[in-house]
Amino acid sequence: MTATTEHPSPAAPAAPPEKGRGLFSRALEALLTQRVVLLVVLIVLLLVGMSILDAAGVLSGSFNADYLASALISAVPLAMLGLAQLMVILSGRGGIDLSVGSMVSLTGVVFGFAYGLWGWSLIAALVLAILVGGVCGAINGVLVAYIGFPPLIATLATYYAYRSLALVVSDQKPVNSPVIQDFYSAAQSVELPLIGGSLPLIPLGIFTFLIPTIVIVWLLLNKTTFGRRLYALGTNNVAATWSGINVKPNRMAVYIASGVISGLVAVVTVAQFASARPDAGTSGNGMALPSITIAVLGGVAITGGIGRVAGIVLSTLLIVWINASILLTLPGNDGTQFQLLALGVVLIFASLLNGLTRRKYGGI
Amino acid sequence: MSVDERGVSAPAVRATARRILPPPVTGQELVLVGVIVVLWVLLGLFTPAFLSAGSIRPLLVSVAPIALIGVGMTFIIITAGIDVSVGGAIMLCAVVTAKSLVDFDLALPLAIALSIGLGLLLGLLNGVLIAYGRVHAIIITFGTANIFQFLALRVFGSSTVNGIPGTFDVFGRGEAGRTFGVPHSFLITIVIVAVAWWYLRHTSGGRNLFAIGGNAQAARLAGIAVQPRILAAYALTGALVGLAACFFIAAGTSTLDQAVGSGRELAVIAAVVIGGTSILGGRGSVIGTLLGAILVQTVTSGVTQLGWPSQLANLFVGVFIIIAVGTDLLRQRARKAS
Amino acid sequence: MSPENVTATEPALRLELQGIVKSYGGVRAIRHADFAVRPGTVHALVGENGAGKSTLIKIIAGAERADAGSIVFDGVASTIASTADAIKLGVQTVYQEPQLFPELSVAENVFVGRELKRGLRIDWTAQADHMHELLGTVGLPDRIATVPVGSLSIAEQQQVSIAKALAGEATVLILDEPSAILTDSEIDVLFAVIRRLTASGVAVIYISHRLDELFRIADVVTVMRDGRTITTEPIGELSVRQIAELMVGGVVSESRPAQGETAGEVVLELDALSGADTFRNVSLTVRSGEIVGLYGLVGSGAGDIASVVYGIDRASSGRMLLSGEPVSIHSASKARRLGIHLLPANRSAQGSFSFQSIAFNITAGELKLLSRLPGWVTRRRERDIAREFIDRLAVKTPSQSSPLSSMSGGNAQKVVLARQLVKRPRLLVLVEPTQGVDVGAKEEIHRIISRLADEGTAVLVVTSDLGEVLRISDRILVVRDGEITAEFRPDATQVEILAAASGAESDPTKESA
Amino acid sequence: TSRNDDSGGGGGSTSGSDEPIRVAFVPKLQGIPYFEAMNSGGQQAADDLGIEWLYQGPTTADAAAQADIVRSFIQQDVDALIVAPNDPDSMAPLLQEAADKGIQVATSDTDAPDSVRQVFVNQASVQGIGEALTDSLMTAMGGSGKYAIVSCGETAANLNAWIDVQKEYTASEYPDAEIVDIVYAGEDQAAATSMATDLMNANPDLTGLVGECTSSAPGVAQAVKDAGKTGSVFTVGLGTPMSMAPYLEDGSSSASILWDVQNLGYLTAWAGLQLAEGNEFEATNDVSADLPAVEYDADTQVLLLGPPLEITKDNVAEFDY
Ligand SMILES: Nc1ncnc2c1ncn2[C@@H]1O[C@H](COP(=O)(O)OP(=O)(O)OP(=O)(O)O)[C@@H](O)[C@H]1O
Ligand SMILES: Nc1ncnc2c1ncn2[C@@H]1O[C@H](COP(=O)(O)OP(=O)(O)OP(=O)(O)O)[C@@H](O)[C@H]1O
Ligand SMILES: [Mg+2]
Ligand SMILES: [Mg+2]
Repeated sequence: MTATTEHPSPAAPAAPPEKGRGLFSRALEALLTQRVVLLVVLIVLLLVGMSILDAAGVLSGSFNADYLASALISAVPLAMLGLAQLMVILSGRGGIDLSVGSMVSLTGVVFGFAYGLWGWSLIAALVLAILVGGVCGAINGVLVAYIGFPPLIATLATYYAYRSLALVVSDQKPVNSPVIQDFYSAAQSVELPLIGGSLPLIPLGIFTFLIPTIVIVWLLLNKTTFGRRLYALGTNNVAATWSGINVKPNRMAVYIASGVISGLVAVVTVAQFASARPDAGTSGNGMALPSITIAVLGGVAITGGIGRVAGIVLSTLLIVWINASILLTLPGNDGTQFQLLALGVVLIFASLLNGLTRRKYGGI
Repeated sequence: MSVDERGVSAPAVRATARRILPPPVTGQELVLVGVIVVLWVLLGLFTPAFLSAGSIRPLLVSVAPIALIGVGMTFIIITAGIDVSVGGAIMLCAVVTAKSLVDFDLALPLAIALSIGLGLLLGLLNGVLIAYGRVHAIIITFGTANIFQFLALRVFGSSTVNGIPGTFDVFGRGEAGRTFGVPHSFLITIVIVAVAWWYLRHTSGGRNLFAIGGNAQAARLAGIAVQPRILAAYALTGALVGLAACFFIAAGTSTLDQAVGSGRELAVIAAVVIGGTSILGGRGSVIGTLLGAILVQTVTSGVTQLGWPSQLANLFVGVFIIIAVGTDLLRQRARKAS
Repeated sequence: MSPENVTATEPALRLELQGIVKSYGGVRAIRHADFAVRPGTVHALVGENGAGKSTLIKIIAGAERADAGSIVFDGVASTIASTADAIKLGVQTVYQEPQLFPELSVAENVFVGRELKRGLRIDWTAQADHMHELLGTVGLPDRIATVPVGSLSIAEQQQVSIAKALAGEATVLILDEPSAILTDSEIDVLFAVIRRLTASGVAVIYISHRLDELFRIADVVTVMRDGRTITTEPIGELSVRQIAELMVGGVVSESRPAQGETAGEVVLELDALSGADTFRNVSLTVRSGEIVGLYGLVGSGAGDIASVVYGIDRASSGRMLLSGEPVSIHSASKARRLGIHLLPANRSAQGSFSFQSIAFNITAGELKLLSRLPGWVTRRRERDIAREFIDRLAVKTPSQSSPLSSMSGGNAQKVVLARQLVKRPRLLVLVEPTQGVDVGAKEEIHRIISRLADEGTAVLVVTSDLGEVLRISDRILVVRDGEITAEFRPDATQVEILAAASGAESDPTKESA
Repeated sequence: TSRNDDSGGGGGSTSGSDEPIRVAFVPKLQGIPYFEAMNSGGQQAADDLGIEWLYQGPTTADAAAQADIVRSFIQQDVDALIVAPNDPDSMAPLLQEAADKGIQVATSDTDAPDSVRQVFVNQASVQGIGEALTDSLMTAMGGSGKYAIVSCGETAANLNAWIDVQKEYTASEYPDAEIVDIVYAGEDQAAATSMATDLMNANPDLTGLVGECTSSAPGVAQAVKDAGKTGSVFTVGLGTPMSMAPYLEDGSSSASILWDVQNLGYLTAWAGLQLAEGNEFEATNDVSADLPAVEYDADTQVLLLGPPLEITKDNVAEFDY
């Protein structure tokens, strides 16, 4: 447990270790006050419930490990952008990044050109994508950290600007070529070496992009001084300054990080779509709002200073699997419509539960 | 401590009275007026017909619903909240109202009442959850946005609403829809903006919204009924969304499809922040919001009328947000420095 | 009023609390409190940090609800469910931390929640009128009315909060450590106000750690310890020392901390340093092992000198030398790299990471020490460091992972001080180090300071607490209107120093602590 | 893992020989009349041919959302899977996956050219649509004049293809006519309307407007009507009959170019059945009473519904979608 950096409320640790309290009541308190625990429980409930329905034979397809695994392909961009939002929101001062979707579109197009048309090597194109994403993020960072724009406004502006640029530079046509077609292999499902035979096929992106990102972000937040500075300035910007933390570069860094992750997601998306779409991150509801939803569902406090990597990972798993489950349960248009309901209800239920019970257990 | 024991001469008092009054218009608003005037002049020069009635009228018609919802959103953002569910709420109000126009051929007042009533209901739902749920507004409204969308899709029933009668034409279609050549939807918006401006500036209810946004804890300790006021702000926005939904139907075709309302939340928020309302709460103005909405619409239709690629419009919207808010920031810096 | 005639004419109780209990999650803030106030009296409430004073008055003010217990107001059993209820009863409160609206003007702040109306409209003229009068009462200039509160000093904000409390009709006025950040002359103004109110029958509840001043204003005193009300006595029956001992439940040593007279080489030298428009050509030196007291009334500019030394603000002219080397410090991080640490004046705004753990708060200033690998942190080291300083500063807490938000003012102050000591500083600047800190903790903090000095740290204490500056300084520099006007040795009298600090107009007939 | 036995015919409930053949269709977007009409056509076919017709579409015209649905149909191990891809490129690999699992794959309405789809059910040739649009607008405009196009999704492959045809065909066949601007309104009627208005203001001598998709077709007509330019500015578009009816009546829209969408749905379901049963397509196929002779081009593997159909105020009443 990282009470040190990550406890949203004085609840668990603040309470003196009373002898009398039974295991149950402490488990209950954890469930009610800690989002990560709640998410784990919800995921378990979902899996159990669906397996029962499956056994009862009311599903239109078998609910098995393969399906869950194949559904993870949409978890990759979601979780990665969720992690980007985690860092940005943690940094406080109303930190938020509405421009991630547009950055995905823009960097995706640039990557498409480099890799698909200019015949760059994958590595070179990847580096370019990271750079472009980093620059887009840096622009957000400068606006927010150095000029003092409220993040929501700065990134709302760049959301409009970047998405428009993506369309302009690509002449609003998906960038495409045989090379990019084959690049789909980077998103395909693969059998793990050694133990693979006994496991379902898992989308490659999980290993090539998601898990590395998870590990790096987790290490950054929990094991590095940067993480500490981040939690510090997210909790109290002034106090951070008086503690000798250079808040501006650190705050800027998280927006750059968000841009870089968006760059990586762009590459993932190009692989998944087997083409570089100038609206990849903005079509439909876009990627920004879902990623923010993932973050808040994962227990990130919108006011900054509170949030955990595990929360992001778990909330992504929950959402992705709920959606997949609904498709097997409800045929026709109902399925996709009820996905909206499920997302809304889960989000509100989880936040309300923790929000209200935090009071009972002595809140912030 | 009674009010009557005056320690000072009357004129001095009146002078202070004027000084402690909040300013009628902010510098931000003046800047916006300037920018808009310049743009209109330029567009007037470089396009064949931007300043013609045939161009300005539709512009005002598209501004009206955004500015109208913007009034509510300004109230909300002043209390340091936000509502990203307005898109979904518009969708739900619009489809329910349009369907009942088609199915029951409702009379105008009934239809308006229905739409506003439904919107109010949705706003109340948001308000209750936010004021009493101890959860940040953006989270709740992300949730309700999805739920409203779901409900709207159920009402649509996998189809569009066809053959909507012209009941709402009075809001701005044809001669019947105008007074002095100005579309009624815009006139209504102007009136509501004016009332909201007066309320925010001159009533304790209005001033308390600023207090809540500035420091909710302190507001509670000062004896302000914080939660009911927050609830009211969301309810108001809901009601305005209901009215705006009528405007959307009025301005639309005889067919209503699922795209109605989608993405409008960002358009409204953009208008509000361009108008100089601080997203951090405690500072804001409805006049600025109206100007912000006009600016955005001017840019988008200006780009098309100039014959530039329409996908450039968003780029300019982004740039204008930066410029508008940037100048605001710089002027505050300057004020702090002096 | 003197205690005698209070006990003589027994007026009915204005407010009576019985068997009050309140806990926050696991923390038992109030175990059992009985408390009764008479109209027209000043009732002092004292106790160590964390004794439960603020919690008790928050319950009276409706800011918190008691878990158990009864409240009787003017003889009627009442439930105070919200601050609105309390205000209806005429309970006006000045909280320990000013509760104001930074974006709004002073005028608006004062009337928030109690606007004067004509019909629906706010009656701006009436407010302006009343405003003028209130500012006069609390001794603030009229022009301040339109200034946004955010741009005022803490002291001014405190005075605005007092004006705010006076704006409504009061039957009970609660003051939670109003004097902590006020200068003596400002306190005199406050006391004048209080006397006027009590004369008109208002009951005043007055919390303070400056025990000496209680004897100037209070009629009755209630002592709290560990969430219990220990005793209630007419002030006349007790001495400062007795009160202090009731508070800590033991014997308080009066001994001045040992002062190492081994002042070494010059660490800090300011040479004709000037701030933007806050202070002018200030020259001073601090030697290693020496404690220099920089005494100035709030607003004198003493605090601004500290901010410049620590790199928060920029100097407009003059030089700053560190061990003889000229340095230009433009950020706190630079200052800390050079070994200059600072304990800020405004704990909650400048010092606390409120909902982060105590361990986090202690180590936040010296992340480098958290691992041998640069840029890395290891939890074990963090735990060790935190434990060491929790012990050294005797911080009262169930666990080092408790959030700072759950601690009382004084304990929080110790945690923020610990942050400055994790790495031994060359120069330690302390701004109001014991503001709002109880006698026990105050002693400990002073002892810690002089131990540091004995170990060779150069210490610069910026304070407006006369007793404190006399008690711990080896040399005392007095700042007035942004200039150093005098230097004293610790054997100087309070009167001399005060005269130098506040110009002629301060009254030399002030009893000393 | 159950991976291996899965390809056999997966979910317990769904396997079993007595079950009817299951043909699944994934539209670009649910809830718009166009695809819902295809759905009812497919349903009709299902009843006639005794197959099970599965229809599920995303709530936004979004490639990723559509992919999730396709994946779930693959998991349901349907017999034939037919898609109207939002993004042809991204659909190709998914169709490959389906084929690998032994599912028969096809496209309808919009093709995924370089994919493993066995057949593309084509409503009308790109050439045919582009030319029909141009011709009917030109008849209204009298063969000359300036016109503009209000398209929808900037990246919609088939809209862009039709626009290209319109450009060339106009240039070659109608030298006196000129396309002055092409704007993109998304799937948003309101945006289409105000952009059309802006176009008329920007080009006072504009005499024609094309609404390239089902949301912009009524949009441009409404704009003309509001501007009171009915009769001086002519519009055509790809609009569904019921949404266009009022505008066709009052003349603000001259014609809507479409095809019998229900028949397209019917043909799609029928094609799915043929694939599932492993039947070859003939050069001309007798599908139903309405579709006596549907042509099949073996080289391109395309089933062609027939020539596009011009909907005017005279025949608009015949359609109930
Ligand atoms: N259910 C899960 N599935 C996949 N990864 C997970 C899951 N739960 C946690 N992780 C990952 O395991 C790592 C540990 O999670 P987390 O960040 O919560 O650590 P922690 O509990 O805070 O430990 P510490 O106290 O060291 O911070 C992270 O990389 C997290 O993303
Ligand atoms: N919001 C809170 N959550 C948890 N514990 C709290 C909270 N507020 C106060 N406490 C605890 O209640 C006890 C009493 O706090 P209180 O502020 O009343 O002390 P105090 O007498 O005012 O101290 P000080 O003189 O330092 O202000 C302390 O132990 C404190 O840690
Ligand atoms: Mg962790
Ligand atoms: Mg206190």
